[in-house]
Amino acid sequence: MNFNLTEERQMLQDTLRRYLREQYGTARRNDILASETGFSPDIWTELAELGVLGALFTEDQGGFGGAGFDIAVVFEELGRAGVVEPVLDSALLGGRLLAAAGGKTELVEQVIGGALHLAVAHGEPDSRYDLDHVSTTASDNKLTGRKAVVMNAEAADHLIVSAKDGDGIALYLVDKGATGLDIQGYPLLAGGRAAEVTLDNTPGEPLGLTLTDYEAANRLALIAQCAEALGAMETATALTKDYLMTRKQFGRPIGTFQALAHRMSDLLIELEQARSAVINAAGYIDDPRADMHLSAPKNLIGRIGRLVAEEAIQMHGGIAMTQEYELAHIAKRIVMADHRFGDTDYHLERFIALSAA
Amino acid sequence: MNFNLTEERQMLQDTLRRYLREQYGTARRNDILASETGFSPDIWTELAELGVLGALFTEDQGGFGGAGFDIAVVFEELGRAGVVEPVLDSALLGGRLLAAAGGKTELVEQVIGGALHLAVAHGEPDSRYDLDHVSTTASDNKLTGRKAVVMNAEAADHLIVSAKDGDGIALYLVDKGATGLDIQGYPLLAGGRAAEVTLDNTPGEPLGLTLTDYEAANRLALIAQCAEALGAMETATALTKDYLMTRKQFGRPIGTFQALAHRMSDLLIELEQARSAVINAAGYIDDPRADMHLSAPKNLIGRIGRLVAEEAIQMHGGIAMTQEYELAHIAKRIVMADHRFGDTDYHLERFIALSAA
Amino acid sequence: EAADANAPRIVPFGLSMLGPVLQKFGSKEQQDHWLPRILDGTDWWCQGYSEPGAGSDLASLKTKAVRDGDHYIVNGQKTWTTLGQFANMIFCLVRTDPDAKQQEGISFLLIDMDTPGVEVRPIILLDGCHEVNEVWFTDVRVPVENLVGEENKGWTYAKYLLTHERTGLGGVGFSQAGLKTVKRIAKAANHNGKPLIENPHFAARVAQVEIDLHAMATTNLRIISQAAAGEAPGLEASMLKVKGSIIRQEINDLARRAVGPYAMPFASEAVEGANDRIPDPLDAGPVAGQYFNNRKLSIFGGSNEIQRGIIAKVTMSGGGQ
Amino acid sequence: EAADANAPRIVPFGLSMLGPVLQKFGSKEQQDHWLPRILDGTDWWCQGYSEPGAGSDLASLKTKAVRDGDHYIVNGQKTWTTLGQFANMIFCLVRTDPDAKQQEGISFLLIDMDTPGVEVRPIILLDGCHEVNEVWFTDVRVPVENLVGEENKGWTYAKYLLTHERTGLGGVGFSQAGLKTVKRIAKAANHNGKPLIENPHFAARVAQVEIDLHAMATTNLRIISQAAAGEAPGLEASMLKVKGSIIRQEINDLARRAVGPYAMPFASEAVEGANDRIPDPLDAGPVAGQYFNNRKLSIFGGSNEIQRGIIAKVTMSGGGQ
Repeated sequence: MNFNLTEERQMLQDTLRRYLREQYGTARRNDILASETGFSPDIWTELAELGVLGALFTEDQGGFGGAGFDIAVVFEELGRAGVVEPVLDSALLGGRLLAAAGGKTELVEQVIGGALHLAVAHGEPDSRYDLDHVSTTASDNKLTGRKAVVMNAEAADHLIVSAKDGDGIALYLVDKGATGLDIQGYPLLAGGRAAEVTLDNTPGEPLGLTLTDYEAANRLALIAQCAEALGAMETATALTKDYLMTRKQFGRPIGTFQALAHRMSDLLIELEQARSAVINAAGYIDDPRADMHLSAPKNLIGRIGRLVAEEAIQMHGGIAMTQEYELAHIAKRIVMADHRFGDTDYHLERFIALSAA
Repeated sequence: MNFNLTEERQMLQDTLRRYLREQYGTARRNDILASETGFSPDIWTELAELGVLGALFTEDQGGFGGAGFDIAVVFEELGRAGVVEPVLDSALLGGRLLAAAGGKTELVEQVIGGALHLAVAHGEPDSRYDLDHVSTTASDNKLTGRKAVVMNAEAADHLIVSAKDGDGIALYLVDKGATGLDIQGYPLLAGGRAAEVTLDNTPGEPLGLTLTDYEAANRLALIAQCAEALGAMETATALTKDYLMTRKQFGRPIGTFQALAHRMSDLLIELEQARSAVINAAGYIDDPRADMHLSAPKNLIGRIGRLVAEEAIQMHGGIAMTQEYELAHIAKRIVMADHRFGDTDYHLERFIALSAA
Repeated sequence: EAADANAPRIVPFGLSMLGPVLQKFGSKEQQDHWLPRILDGTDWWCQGYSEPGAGSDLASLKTKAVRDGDHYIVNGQKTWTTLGQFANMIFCLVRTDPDAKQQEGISFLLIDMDTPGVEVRPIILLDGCHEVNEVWFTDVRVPVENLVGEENKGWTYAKYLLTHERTGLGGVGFSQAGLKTVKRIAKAANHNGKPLIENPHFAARVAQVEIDLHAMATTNLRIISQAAAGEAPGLEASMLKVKGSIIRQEINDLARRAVGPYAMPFASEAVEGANDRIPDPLDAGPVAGQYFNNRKLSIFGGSNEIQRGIIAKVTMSGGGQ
Repeated sequence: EAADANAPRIVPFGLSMLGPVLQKFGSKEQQDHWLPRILDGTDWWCQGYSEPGAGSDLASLKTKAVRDGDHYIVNGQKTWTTLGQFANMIFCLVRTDPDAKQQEGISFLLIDMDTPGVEVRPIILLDGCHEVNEVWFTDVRVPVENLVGEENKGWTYAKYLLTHERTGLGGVGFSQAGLKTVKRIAKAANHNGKPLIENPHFAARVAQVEIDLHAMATTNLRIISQAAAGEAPGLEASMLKVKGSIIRQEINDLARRAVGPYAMPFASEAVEGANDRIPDPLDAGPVAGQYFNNRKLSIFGGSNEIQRGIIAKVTMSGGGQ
């Protein structure tokens, strides 16, 4: 496993970090949070222009990256800045599924170029984190059912919808304007928007993809989600460190009080654990036991994420309780990351099952 | 539930505490630990004379206590002093089983008087903490099988042995000199002695007791074990508090370093939790859901016990690693308490099952 | 889960906080005037303790009151004033002797919020709720008869009030209600085709906090019976505050986990009626919002670090720093 | 579980601790003389750092060495000297300038334990093992050529050595071996009629520490590759020491739990051969003894509190006290 980034990835990281530092400050981000759409089309276009979206795809797919470490680098930076634009769902999850389908070269190009938005509608009201729990049905390529908490559904030009086709699960491409498609949108606690999507005899184009293909894309999403949480944890610990060094109480910087100093040290120790976990996630993606090696980091980052978010808020005190303070948003990103693609317990169980196998 | 001890119990507590403070110091106790028998017959006699053993029995049984709170008071003090004499196994568990059998008034009197020792042989090499897992067999009152980690077996005048009698489990009284009885003794890490007991067609006297009766006695043992651990935790925290206030590092008492001060506070908070847990254990003993209300304290004290033992050692540093220091023995009593009558996880599971019921 | 949503009716400021102080330190006139109004709800009280930059260090407060004839002129700013937007009265700690060192020279004042110069500005908490406020005082004239006890002795009354607040903050009732909700959700939620409550890992989390709560409820009763016996809850109150906040926060965490993906939608008011706005088939309410909102339990009213310092100080000489 | 029993052959003092110091700070003569003897096992080295009452505060050490012609006369006492009863050589920190302030005036001496005036007294640890010792020095004459580097610069060498010790103390290998043992025991142990390893609560404990270990093993590789690239492991070494000890201790705790009642028997020597003396059908060895013995991992070699202080100091100015 290589611990030093390749020159290309180092450049990508530097560029993206500099861009977000300059263009994605707290004030700008809070405006975006308050906006109707829940994300900024300008930022989206600029991310595409910077090649951030292209880095998520292999050269065959029209990109210039697409490996586990490319994904990790991108999402660590997005997480560091608390970016709410739907890069994970629209570009990575949606885009890589389209790319896997084949024959969609043009659409994938538009995704990479930032011109096309996608949403992936797989989870359902009672499926929680189970990937194989699909009640939506398809017959003659007409879809009927309800999909839950579909990220970016309102902005999507196309939805990728999973449905039971006979006994198997298949994926379909549904146009935003399709008949019988209803999208009830709402904002999310940690930023961005999602929707409850209902399909009533809605026409969909079969993509020739099955649950196995979805699981493959889901692995990439797990790397991305872990890396994003890592980036957010880096910001949370950095904010806390700065606060402990500047904030005074009883006439001393509170970071000079040993209890807080030692708790800060524990956060830094766990942060290194999380960093290693993301390296493992990215490094094992092509391993035959990839699922086990992805459940481990997701579980670990779920545990560490809660610790970091709660300790960062606690050590800040009141100010971290206010919505407009940077940490408030970052902490929400960290904790809510545990509610995507399987939470701490879900992946603990999966790890136990897979490591026993 | 009453939180203030009755006058009698207060007297019992004061007497016992004073006696142990004067007669059961570290040096004396370490001599006892190093002795062949593993406990002091003199101390045993004196405990009987003080009425400590009688307090474990009801008036009908020839004692003057026997309620949950009597047991809690006695064992909290025994735990505080790290007493290794087999009061729990010989007097409480053994004695109360004999008393339950009926028609053994004389033997029970001898137990209360300190003249008679008992051992209870129920657990087996592969039963771990399961109460209903008995492979030892009885036919025509002849017992055959192996019993594991039998406390006080070598010193016992009689053993109370459980065996499968047809499909039920029954308890038998076995004389120390009985034929086919083999006792392989060994010392225990936290003091006292136990033995592997094998029975080969060994004659036993049926006590007319079943598993239900054993479970009833086991409830009393759970109260006692929780209270003993509480007493030991009180000593561990007191030793640590004194150490933090006297020991200097970098020119200051280490208790003035905030990290240790806050960790000490957390121990004191958990100690209050443990105290309440013991009150619950003693108070719910006659409740229809007693088993659930006993699993809760055993689980809680298992968790708190580990925390207190490890933190007390850690905050002391090197000195707590040496065998002759008081805390070393106390910490072992605390941790090893989790290996009796079901450990933290065993009782967590039982609590889940019983609270769902 | 109204019981855990800090619904206005259960805000303890008037009844359980100011009440005891007036009974112990207030003048006969003050008791006769204010206590009935607290009980019948004529007055809604809020609390003016914390100040910007003072954090949990109440003694460093800057809001000053200068005597001017039969009035005090109050200038300064309070913050984290819970539900101040609904209150008509505020009890404040103000500095009446600027030269006295930290904890001396502080007085305890009752201020009518309709007095000219009092301004309430909302603070939106991280879960999007308007629950706390800044309260600004600009040349606010307060009649001297609104001084509780002696001038410059306010710190004594404040400490007394804080111990009572802390006992309240054990929040056993909130935790029991919260735990009930968690179980209801976990019975309804699917996990691998079974109810989540049957999942051993989730069940273990629930059981452990339930066991902790069993014990703390007993600790709570012990402290109450002590208080009934006349002992002022001091150390135990701090312990209860710390453990109580940890348990409530753990329960909020369990509720959040139980809901799964439906914890993500944003409910703009955690206080009430949010369920309608959330497309959650489990009807769990804004559990994630409450999880974040209740981080305050270990921060406000004297942070858990302050409480641990108090416990250490009382049990070990000088163990606080 | 020899890998976790601190068996003599794996004691790192000579190879991984003294070796690097001699390579970096030793004279040509010292390197030529001592390094080969370390490698072929001619010398068994032990460590003379800690002193009674000094705890983790190495800088306050009192053992003094006074120059007398071509010798130092050493007087004082060392403690927690691991396996000193088997060693023939000890490397010591001694105070050569009593007037210098704390961390200055310390020198790094190599002392032959057969020299008259060196006395080793056993310390029995809480698990009953004779593993550490006190080493007393009374007018011990040490040739000046046994001084490593410059006089009064010993602290620099000591710190360098400690970082290397800490990296070693991550103990990934021990943990991996220990985890294997835990799984073996838990497969054999009965729990409610099933193998303990299938119990979800126990399996969860095992899985979590295994996941922690997966991550730490990678952290370990990262630090090694940094060290290979020439960066001296500083902060990361302290982090690895803390996390590594926590993980190893957790694994010891799991082994203890797995064995159930058979954890209670006392094995008089945790170091080897105890299994014969324990009537344990699971053949687990003295797991409870090891659990207690390995509490030392977070205490000796610079306690975890000291490490946290270092981490805080390096990352925040003055965050150590």
